[in-house]
Amino acid sequence: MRLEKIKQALSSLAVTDEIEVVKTIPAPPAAEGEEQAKPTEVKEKVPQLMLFTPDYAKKGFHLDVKVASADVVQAAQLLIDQEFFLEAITGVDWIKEGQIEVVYDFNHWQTLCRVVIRTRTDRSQPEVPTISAIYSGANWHERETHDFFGVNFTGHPDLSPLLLPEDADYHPLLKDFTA
Amino acid sequence: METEKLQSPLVHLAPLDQVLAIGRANSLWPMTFGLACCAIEMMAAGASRFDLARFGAEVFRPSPRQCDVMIVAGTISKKMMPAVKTLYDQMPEPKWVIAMGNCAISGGPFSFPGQYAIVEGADKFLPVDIYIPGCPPRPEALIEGILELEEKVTGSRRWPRVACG
Amino acid sequence: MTNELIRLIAFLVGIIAFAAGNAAYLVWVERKVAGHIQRRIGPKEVGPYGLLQPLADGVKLMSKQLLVPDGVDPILFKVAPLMVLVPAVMSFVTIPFGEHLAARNVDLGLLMIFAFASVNVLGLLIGSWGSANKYAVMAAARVISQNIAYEIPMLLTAIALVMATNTMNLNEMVSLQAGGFWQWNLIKLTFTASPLTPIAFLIFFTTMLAETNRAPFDMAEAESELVAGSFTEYSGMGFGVFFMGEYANIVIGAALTTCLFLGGWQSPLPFLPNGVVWFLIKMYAIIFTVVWIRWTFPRTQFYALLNLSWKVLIPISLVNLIVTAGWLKVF
Amino acid sequence: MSLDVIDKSLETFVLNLGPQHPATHGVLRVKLTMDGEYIVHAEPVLGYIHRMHEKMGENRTWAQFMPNTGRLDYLAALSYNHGYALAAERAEGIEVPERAEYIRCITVELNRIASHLLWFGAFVLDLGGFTPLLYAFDDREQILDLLESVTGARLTFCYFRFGGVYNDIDDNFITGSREFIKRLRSRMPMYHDLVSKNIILIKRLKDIGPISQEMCRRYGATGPVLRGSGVNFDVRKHEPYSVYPEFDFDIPVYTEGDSMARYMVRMDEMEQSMRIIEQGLAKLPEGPVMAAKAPKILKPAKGDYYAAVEAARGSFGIRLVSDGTNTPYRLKLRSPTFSNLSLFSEACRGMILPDALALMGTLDLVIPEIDR
Repeated sequence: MRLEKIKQALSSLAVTDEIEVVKTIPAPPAAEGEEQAKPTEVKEKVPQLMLFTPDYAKKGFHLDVKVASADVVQAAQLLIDQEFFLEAITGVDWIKEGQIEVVYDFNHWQTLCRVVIRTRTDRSQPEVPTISAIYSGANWHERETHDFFGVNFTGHPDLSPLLLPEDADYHPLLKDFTA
Repeated sequence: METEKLQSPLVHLAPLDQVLAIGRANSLWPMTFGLACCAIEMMAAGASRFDLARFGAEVFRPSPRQCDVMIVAGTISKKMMPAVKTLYDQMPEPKWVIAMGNCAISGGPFSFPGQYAIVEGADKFLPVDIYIPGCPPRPEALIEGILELEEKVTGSRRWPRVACG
Repeated sequence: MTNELIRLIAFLVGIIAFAAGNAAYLVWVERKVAGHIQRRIGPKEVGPYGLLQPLADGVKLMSKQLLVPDGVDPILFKVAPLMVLVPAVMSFVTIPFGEHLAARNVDLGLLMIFAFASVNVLGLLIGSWGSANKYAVMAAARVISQNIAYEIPMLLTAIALVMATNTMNLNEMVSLQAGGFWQWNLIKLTFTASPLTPIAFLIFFTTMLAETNRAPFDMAEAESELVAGSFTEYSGMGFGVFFMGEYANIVIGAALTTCLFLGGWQSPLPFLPNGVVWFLIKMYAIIFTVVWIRWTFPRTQFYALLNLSWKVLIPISLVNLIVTAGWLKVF
Repeated sequence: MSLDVIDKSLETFVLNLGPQHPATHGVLRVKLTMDGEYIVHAEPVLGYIHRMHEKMGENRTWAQFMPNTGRLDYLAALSYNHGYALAAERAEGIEVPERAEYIRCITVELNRIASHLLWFGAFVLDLGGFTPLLYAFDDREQILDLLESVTGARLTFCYFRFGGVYNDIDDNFITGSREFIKRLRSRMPMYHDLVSKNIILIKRLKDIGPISQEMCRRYGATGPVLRGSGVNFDVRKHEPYSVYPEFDFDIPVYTEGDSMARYMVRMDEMEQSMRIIEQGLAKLPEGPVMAAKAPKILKPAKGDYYAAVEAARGSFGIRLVSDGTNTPYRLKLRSPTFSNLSLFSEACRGMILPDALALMGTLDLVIPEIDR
């Protein structure tokens, strides 16, 4: 029931991406690999609403929504109205597509419903608006993601390094980082 | 020219040194300075079963001014290294360092190509006297380390050395 | 005149030896008792039953490098440990160990001890302020307010006692308690002076604990909050002298409690001979309870400590004073 | 949280609850801006024991990362093994035999009791009581003997494998744990008399460091910190995994939200864990402890997977992103104390130092797990 409510609420924010069905040669660079790509030879771009409900037993979460990086704050506001709490913010460096993906995990106290909000930003200039105004816990998560990936969370009160030494300017978890 | 015959010295300082060494060896006050998992084993060594108090070493002094042994128990990260160095400098002179656990000896499980955060081994910036291998070393190993340190200070070993292996 | 001088010098040497010996071996008692309370053995390897442990600690502390960190006020830093030890040793002078074993039979013996008791707090303040360490300064602020708060109930209970026995001379006070243990002030006064005397005894014991910064009131060396409190910057013998001062103060407190309430060197039963043995037995019993309390109770919160004194101990000791005065007035 | 504007009329000084401090139990530095004894602003500074487990995860095979999970939170290491094993099994779809699931639950609960015992000792040590630590250590040694006989390690376990456990438990482990439970049950009243009913301690914990539910939601606090503020959220019940649904145990929840509530939650949790162990030992089925067809080299399908487990300090989550090869592409460890500590600077504003340390003690911090 809560899953439906939140799914309905977030559907307005979901981004429609062209889904590249083919696994082999993604001709247009903008296309993005589908999770369970069907190895057909044909490659065509299918506009797909990036809002899935994978089966929990296999993936571990109930709702997976891809959102444009500008709408992250709005999504967070929607989620806190429905009393979700922020579990973690993860950065993933897709170096092949030249993108950094920021993944927000939300969960709920009463009913088991883990919502994952994804957003992608360009790898050379990663910009994502901060949600620390809504979820104060996100302050540290965002500082840590900034430490490791260099994602610049606009509007964040204090983006100084959290886990790395104060004068650290390197971002260790990027794939092209050498010690 | 022939060796000149020395009179036997009036004041024998060696015995005094020996007394001081025995005094220091039998009351090594470690500093409460646990970094990671080895700190728990250090606390277990101070607890009831593997009692460090038997050797007079159970007074864990929090302030570096009053302790003699710095037991580096855990991984030293690059951010922590200056703090460890200042702690070592603040300790008054007859002081010793025990590197407890693989992380303090050589970075242990966390040293691999491409690591950026830890100092591989306490002996990179501290004069280490005793190395206690293990991840984490058992409390008995820490007590053996303390006995080893006592032997290093006084030159004579308190308990017979157990022939291991 | 000379044998008086010799007697005094002999007593002085005896007192200093007693204070130093006590300081050393109370450390051993504390570590052994703490060990057995905590199901472990305590020092055992150094000499038989670890008896040489205090010697080893002493030798090590003396041979440590005496560190006077820069940015520290050198005069205050050096004077402070002595200001804690010397008053404690000085106040041994008037304590009547035995019938004739009192160094100076001073008429205002009790007043002198209380005067010295307030000086050692000054020593802690100077030590903490001198060592220019934030933790020490915080500890100094705490120690001052704690000692002020706990000196008043101590004095009030002592005044009530002095009113009942109308003598300040400890020797006389102890001789007044001759006869069996029912003659001791603790019991005699409950019937003759004020029924609140057992409570006064407890108040006196608690304030003595607080005066010497022990057990639940150890604000000076709040180990887990203020690193090492006032002693943070002291190394080697500086810290050793502070330690000796603290233990000397405990011995003074215990000795005072025995003289005032438990009839110093009086034997509990009339036919047993009096003697210094009884004094020592009672004193070490109280010291054992002090050590026992330290290893069982957690530390009180700072403001609860002050409230305890201002709102609880002082009113009760005032009531005790008034009741004693009224009682003496009537009878 | 940045240093919000403090009016300069307040004479404040900055005190470093430095990396080496007896009350931080590790290398956490808290920059306290103090006005006398009162804390105006507290800012925890982390990273002093940052050992980059996540970077190591990215150039090790799936199985090689298991020892790292034992060194994250070394007081309740088995829950972290369990979390990682669960995530990988969920990604690969490995079936874990019944007996292995029971052994997993029993050893995790034993480890939880050991972690709560050490927390209890260290917490009362922060408040100035030295003796309870030694009693708690004494009991903890019994558990460590039991776990060492099965797993081989005392602290940093690496006992679980994908598809089961490494070593089967034998009879003297079973009799040993039953005896231990009988002994601990007889000692719990002593702990309560010595500490919970001690007037000094009650005065130090009652209404100290209140944490509201709303603050817990904004910071994402989980575990005993959350259950101390009245929210019945425990991953074992909320998101049942392994064989926890078969055990009947209840979740202690206290509504006051102060340090005393969080303290009592952990003390009651020890009792619940003992109940689980007893039921687990009673219903222990026969059979293999390792899945028959567990793959030697794990190669989960592309995509990302999330698994959450109830560790001693809260909900420990692992997000695995795999690109089909035998090394993880990205491995995120969601550490419960990271979120629990993030609410410290807001919770301890205006408190005096000893109370702030009591509050930090009830948050039950293990610093290497925060810094990862």
